[in-house]
Amino acid sequence: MPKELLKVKDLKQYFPIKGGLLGRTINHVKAVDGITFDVYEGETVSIVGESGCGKSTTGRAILRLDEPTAGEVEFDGEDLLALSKKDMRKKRKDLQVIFQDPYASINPRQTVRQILEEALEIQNVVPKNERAKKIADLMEVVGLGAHQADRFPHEFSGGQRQRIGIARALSVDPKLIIADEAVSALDVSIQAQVINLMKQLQRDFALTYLFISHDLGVVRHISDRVIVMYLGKIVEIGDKTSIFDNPHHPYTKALLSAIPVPDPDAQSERVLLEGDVPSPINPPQGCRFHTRCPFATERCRVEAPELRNIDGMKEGHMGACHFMEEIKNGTHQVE
Amino acid sequence: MVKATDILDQEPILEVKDLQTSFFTDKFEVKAVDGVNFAVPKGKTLGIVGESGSGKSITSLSILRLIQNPGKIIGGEILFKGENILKKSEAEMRKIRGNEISMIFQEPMTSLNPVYTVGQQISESFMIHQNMSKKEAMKRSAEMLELVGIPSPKQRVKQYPHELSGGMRQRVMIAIALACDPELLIADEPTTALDVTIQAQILELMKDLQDRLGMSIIMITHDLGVVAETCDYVAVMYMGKVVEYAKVRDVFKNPKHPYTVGLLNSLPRHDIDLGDVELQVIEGSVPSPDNLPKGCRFAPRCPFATELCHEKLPDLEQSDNGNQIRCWIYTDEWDGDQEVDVSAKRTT
Amino acid sequence: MREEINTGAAQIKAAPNPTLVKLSTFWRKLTSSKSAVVGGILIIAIILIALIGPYFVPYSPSATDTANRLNGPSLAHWLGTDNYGRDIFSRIIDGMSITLYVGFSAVLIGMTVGVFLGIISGYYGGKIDTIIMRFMDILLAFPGILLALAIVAVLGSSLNNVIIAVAVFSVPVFARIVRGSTLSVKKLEYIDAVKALGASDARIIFKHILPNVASPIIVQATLSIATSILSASGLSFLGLGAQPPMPEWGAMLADGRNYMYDAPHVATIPGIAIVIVVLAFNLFGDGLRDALDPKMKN
Amino acid sequence: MFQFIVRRLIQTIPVLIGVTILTFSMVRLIPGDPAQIMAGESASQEQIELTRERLGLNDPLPVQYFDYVSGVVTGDLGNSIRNGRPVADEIKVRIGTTVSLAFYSTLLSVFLGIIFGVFAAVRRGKLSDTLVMIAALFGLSMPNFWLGLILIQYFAIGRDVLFFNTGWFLASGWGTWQQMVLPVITLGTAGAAIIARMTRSSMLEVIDQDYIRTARAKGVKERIVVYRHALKNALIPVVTVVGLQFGALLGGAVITENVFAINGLGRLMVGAINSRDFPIVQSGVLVFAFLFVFVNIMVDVIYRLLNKRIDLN
Amino acid sequence: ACGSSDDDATGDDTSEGTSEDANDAPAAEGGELVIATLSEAVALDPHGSNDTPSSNVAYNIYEQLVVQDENMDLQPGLATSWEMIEDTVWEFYLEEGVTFHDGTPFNAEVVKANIDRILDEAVASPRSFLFNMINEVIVVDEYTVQFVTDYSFAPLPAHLAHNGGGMISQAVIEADYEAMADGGDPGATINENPIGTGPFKLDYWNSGDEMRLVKNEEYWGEPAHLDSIVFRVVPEDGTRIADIETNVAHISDPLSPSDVSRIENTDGIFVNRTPSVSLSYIGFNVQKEPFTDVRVRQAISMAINKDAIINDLYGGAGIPAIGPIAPNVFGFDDSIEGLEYDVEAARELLAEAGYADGFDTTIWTNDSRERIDAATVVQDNLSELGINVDVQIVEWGAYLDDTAAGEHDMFILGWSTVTGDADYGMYPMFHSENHGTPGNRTFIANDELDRLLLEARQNPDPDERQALYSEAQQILVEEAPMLYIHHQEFLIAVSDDVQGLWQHPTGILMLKDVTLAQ
Ligand SMILES: Nc1ncnc2c1ncn2[C@@H]1O[C@H](COP(=O)(O)OP(=O)(O)OP(=O)(O)O)[C@@H](O)[C@H]1O
Ligand SMILES: Nc1ncnc2c1ncn2[C@@H]1O[C@H](COP(=O)(O)OP(=O)(O)OP(=O)(O)O)[C@@H](O)[C@H]1O
Ligand SMILES: [Mg+2]
Ligand SMILES: [Mg+2]
Repeated sequence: MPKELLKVKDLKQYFPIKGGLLGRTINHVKAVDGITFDVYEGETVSIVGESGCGKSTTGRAILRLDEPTAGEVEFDGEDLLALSKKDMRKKRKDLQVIFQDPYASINPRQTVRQILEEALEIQNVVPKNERAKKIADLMEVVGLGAHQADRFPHEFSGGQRQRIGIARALSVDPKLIIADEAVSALDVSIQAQVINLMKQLQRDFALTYLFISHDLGVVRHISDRVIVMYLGKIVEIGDKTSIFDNPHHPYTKALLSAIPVPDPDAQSERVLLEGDVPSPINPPQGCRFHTRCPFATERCRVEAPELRNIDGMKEGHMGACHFMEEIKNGTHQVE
Repeated sequence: MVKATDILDQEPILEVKDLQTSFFTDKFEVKAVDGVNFAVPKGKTLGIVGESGSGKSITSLSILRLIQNPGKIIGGEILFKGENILKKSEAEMRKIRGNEISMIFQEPMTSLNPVYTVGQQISESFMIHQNMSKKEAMKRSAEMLELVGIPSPKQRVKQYPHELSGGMRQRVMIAIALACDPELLIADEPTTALDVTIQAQILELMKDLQDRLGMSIIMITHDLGVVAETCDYVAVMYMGKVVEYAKVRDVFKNPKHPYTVGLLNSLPRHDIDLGDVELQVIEGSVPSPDNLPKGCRFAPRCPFATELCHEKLPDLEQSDNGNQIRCWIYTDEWDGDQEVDVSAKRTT
Repeated sequence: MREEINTGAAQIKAAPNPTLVKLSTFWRKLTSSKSAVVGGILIIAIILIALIGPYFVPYSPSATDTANRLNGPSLAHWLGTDNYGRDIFSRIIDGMSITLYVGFSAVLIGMTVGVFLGIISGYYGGKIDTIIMRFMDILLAFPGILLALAIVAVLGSSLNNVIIAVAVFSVPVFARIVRGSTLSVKKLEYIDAVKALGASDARIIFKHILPNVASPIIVQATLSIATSILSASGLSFLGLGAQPPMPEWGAMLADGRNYMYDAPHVATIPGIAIVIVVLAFNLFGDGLRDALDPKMKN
Repeated sequence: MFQFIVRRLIQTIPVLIGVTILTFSMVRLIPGDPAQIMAGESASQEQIELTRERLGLNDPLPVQYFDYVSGVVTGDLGNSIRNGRPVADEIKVRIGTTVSLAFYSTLLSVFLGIIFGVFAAVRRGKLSDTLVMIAALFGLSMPNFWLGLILIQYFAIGRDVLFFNTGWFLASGWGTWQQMVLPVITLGTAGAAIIARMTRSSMLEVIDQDYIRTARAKGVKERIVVYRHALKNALIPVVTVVGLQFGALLGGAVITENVFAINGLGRLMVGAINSRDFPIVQSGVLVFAFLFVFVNIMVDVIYRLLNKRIDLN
Repeated sequence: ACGSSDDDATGDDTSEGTSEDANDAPAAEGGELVIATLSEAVALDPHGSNDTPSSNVAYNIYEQLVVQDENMDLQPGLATSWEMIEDTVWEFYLEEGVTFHDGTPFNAEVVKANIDRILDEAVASPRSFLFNMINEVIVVDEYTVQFVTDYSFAPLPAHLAHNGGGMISQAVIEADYEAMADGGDPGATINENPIGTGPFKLDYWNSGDEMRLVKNEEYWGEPAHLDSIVFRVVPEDGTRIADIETNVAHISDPLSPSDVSRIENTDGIFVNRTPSVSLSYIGFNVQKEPFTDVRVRQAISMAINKDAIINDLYGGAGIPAIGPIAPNVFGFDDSIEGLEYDVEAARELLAEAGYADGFDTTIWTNDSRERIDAATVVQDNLSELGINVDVQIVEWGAYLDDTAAGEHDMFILGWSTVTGDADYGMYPMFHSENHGTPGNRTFIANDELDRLLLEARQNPDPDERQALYSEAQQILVEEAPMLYIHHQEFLIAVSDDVQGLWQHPTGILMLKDVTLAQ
């Protein structure tokens, strides 16, 4: 069993909503509402789900870009949330992040060299006189070529910029990289390049990825394990094959069936979900999916299901639905 | 040269002939659309795919003549029901827009005016094109919302865009577009900003509406899955040019152009497991528009490119299965490996 | 790698000094902007005149000649004479440097303080933000004259203190603008990216936020130069501005007030001079803003 | 919305308290003794002492401040040192004048500013755009007294200026439209220039938005696209400037009131500052601050009404 | 009784402009006269204000026991005659049958009540300095009143002619005291309800804007011609001119010297010039180096070209001053020679004093246009002697404070001898007892001078007083504690429609006999 690099336990992130006469907090956006999972060293875990379900928030909370409301984040045996601001700054060397927007995620006023130099300087990874070489190496590693170091971000294409972001993340030799929609904004032809690069870097540098995406094609390609989130909660978690080939949660099934297949002959049976994702300010009671679930019963409206493993699921594959067995057997009755 | 209508089984409602649209910046001319040909059959859907910046949106805006400064349509013909739109006056154009040809845009958040209610925005079409009174138009707007599947439309017409979810906003956009029963609907990436489950709802809705109202659709997208699911014909664009124009099955089952093949190959799929193999990639990226290659636009990234490809631009030609391809490989002048199998890498 | 071909628009192969590269692109962009060139030439001319002009003026700027007062422009006095018979042309030239000094220093001080407060306010938010912004509200709602009198009462009446007084008025304006921009810039992903690298708040504020809120600051600053000169002259009637015979333009303008009917040129000429300076800085500011914006293609 | 207004009003309290403290200390910080100024150049020392005593100027400062604030709270603003009249009366007779002057000037600024701003934006990059923007710079750099006196010369006296008499308006006073036109132009010009610049840049931003394209795609006439679809959005950021501008107008009103002999608050204040009439200065500043804050609350309300994206609570 | 004889004299005297143009338009009774003034009256309590705008209005409402004619000679007012019956006792005989606007009679009791009020510390009248030598007011009979002074005080009638000695109805005075007892400010009641014996009554007063007086039909003397007078505050010079040019106002008061030519060139308006009893001066702080040296003070006095200042800057509105008091003030001696304008001599004096290369100093002025003008020219003139003058414009409040504290080097101020008697013009300004606030801001202390000034104010004999003042003036010229610039001339712009107007040398407009052409 490989070592657990990241352990997230009962993580909650509530954003206050101000209001009332005195501008006090009157409510919360329950963006992430108690999620628990582990990430093992060297693997890629993906988080998928619809917009607003709390994927990014999870990533940001782990990085302490926003201070989480509750829960534990243990990284490499150390409780991140207990670190002082200063210690956390040092610790950041080991956890890096790549963002979605190749335009917004790098400072347009810095050349690539300045961007990388700054990263090296902050964490003081290599002595000053070796920085130039390190930068050149990094540029080669991400496939940009050292000669392009003195150019500005706007002189690069989207895919190249994403490589700059990757180089910046790599520069401090991290152990874990959280990639928040790192390839979503790219064209398919470029996306493939970046995915390949990320996979290769994982092999070369023994990296661990927490890969956040809504593109299930990419997720299937890159991950070892997959977490499916819905409205701040994990609804299903398991290894890649289980999730894609043997989904148990009705939401996972609907999600998979909703994606158009680039094959005109493919005849998928589509589960069309009604309506939109409800607001995380006042999430539905009971199972959060019950408002859109074709199988929802009275129980679902009242009782929140726990993640559990049932017969026919691989080890480590869990779903949060009261009626996984019944649905699987085809014996489920909707009142 | 071939004619775009050649591959159609139906009457075309729109035919675009050698359309050229350029942007004149201070330094140089950006040929955003550079000699595009295609046709849209009546009651069917034409898909336009291509990477970002390939000219899809500019093509569609050119059809409505909505190109803004410093852009200009500098050549070609756009025949709508046999008449050349480019010859029409601005006033005549306004009668066509939103009435005979409508458009849905990619970003439902930003494509609706935040300061007017949904009802006001839909009824504007009725008021402009059908001279309806405000009240009547409002009533029709509610009916339109019902048509696109928005529950309790009477209340919704009074709401502002920010009070609706992304999916609903896109439905509103569709309602606006369909208000005056257009004969041609141009949908510019109508689902890109939406979640998959919502995208599925919208695509379903559009298919349904097309069946009921019998309009023609131009579906612009970069999502090959969407194309496979909704289109009858496909035009693949690269750098302002159509490189492959074919029936939808052919594009997926028997792609000819190396770029089309590359696109299909680089697509990670959720429905099949490719194992731990690397994705096939098209190396490099789209050249910047101010630095266009001399020959075939795709030559710098094409694994098969030869001297000829770098030197000379190929024409759109009829290929053996009746589709149209812009590639030297399928011509007599081809100077490379005669046995080259462009599509062989596809692993499906 | 193939990409070299594709992105080879700018053919920089070797890696020269990055600051030089930055400077040269900056320069290229700046000189390609029409307004920056016109504004820049004007500014250079203005500065040159301010520096060496006083050595070449036809008359001493403070020499009175009461027999020839309020004369209109003539060959002897190109821009006419003022109420003491002093040569307006000589005074305009001589007063250029002091006027620029007043306008600049006031804007510089107001800008520095305002930008600092605005960034702190926007970046940290919460209580700090509330306190700073409420304080700015108090300043905004407070009549400037009283403030100026009080400042001068505490610090004494000198041109420099007047500059401080004028600067204080402009602090809230800058603070508000900068706070607004900071709020939007701090949401950008690259700020999170450097935060994730372990960057300190100071680094984020000065290296990453400040340069990206520069454009609205530049625009406001170029506009403020005019208002600062005018406000400073407005205070001179309280005995707080430039003291005679200092040919500060604002004071000259205010002096001319009494002769608006008989000799409108006394007030109009310094007024036009101020407009020219303001125009020059605004043109240049517009160009500068574009040149500082890396997204604008060169 | 009601809640929002109430909340904003509550937030106003610390600002107003801050203003009272600041004013109170500043008035006493500045040199010059009201008793001395009142008594004039030739008054005896005892004389001045007596006056000081009578005015309560010899009390300890905290006592004076407390007296003042409790007066304000109970609605008693005290009496003017200079002429002994109740401060409340002195302010009451003038406040309407100043508010209407500022109001009409704001109206003019907004009207002209928007027209020219839109005009320039629609003609972006053309000569007319450049000219309008240069004119705006002129408007900004023109001192109020200068503009005021020029307007009086040309449109109040009006003699010998053109071939016919252009003395259409009056140079002094406030009340009839002939009296109001020139001061309003004088006070409103700078604001118009600022608003024109703001409107232009805001319009340029809005005109590139997707929803403008949507409107065009519907077949909407260009004029309606500009004035109905674009302008309403472009005005949102402009509105906040109007609020700040109103504050600047109140400040600028001093000079305009002086030039046009308008009996307003600004002139009262300057006179009071000059004669160290503490009660008037203190209450005047408070009224100014209150007006400013009030207008900015209104602006926020309008902003929110215009900007449907902001949740009202 | 006193008015009519003066009138004819002034009518001729006022200005040629009037008589010339007056012929075209017939003068008539009635009408409303509109006066655009720079500043507003502070108060209508004649005991409670000390500013010309207030006096200008009050003069029409209240009357004094004595009046001064345009030559500053004393004439009967509410008193028909007066005499000094003892060294320290003056007796005044009052006009009979005079009633106030409120119908109450004017008599000796009223006079006593008024003077007592001015001297009452609780009222803190800024005019009390006029009468603080009065120890007691004795009502002899209904129309005879005696003033007992602490010392023999010759100029008392002149002081009583000051409009601070305006008589208020006793009923109002009592009402005011009652209000004071209830916590009101002194004078508040009188301001609201100004009741005098004068030819006009207050109609309304819109604070900060305008004030209207209407004719007192029951006036005891010859009633006024005008129906009403409006005083409107128009602070900006240019706007006052616009008002008179557009016939919105009849009189613009004051007129800036720089606008004289414009008015002169406009049809239908003329400039009215009146010599004043005031002095504008540049004072030296004689207790501060280098002004402790009389030669320095003289040198500076001689280096300034007063004629140029007056003629070029002030448009000729005034006459060069030799000493501190104006020619029309009692005590003036025209035989005294001033220091002549002589730059060479000044240079030599300065060298003698050890300042051959000049020195650095400052000159303070407040924001008055004319004073800044003078400072600027002085600055330029003195630069020829190598004296480097820094002009500092100081805000009025601070200016009074700081000059009283002696923090200045040189400063510019003015003084108006409103009583027309040299005592008023010289005692506060030069007696060493009055350093600082009371008026002596040059801080001169000269025993001989002190003695002369004291003696002159107490000596009842006019001739002896004249001699004493001549001597004092001689000392003041030689000592040169200040550079006497000029005795200014009041300038006002007047519409041709206005007839019979004249301005008092103290600046007060004489409106009772004004008529308006129809
Ligand atoms: N700073 C914040 N303040 C208030 N609410 C927030 C904040 N950040 C996120 N949220 C809310 O939290 C919820 C989860 O947001 P999050 O960004 O994690 O979603 P996501 O799964 O990453 O979605 P997407 O696919 O759109 O990126 C959303 O409803 C969002 O509106
Ligand atoms: N205003 C403009 N000025 C200059 N060039 C422009 C302008 N608008 C578009 N272009 C250029 O036109 C080309 C085609 O743009 P278009 O928007 O049609 O691409 P697209 O295929 O729709 O891409 P996407 O998938 O990103 O929407 C691009 O290269 C773009 O740079
Ligand atoms: Mg996200
Ligand atoms: Mg597009």
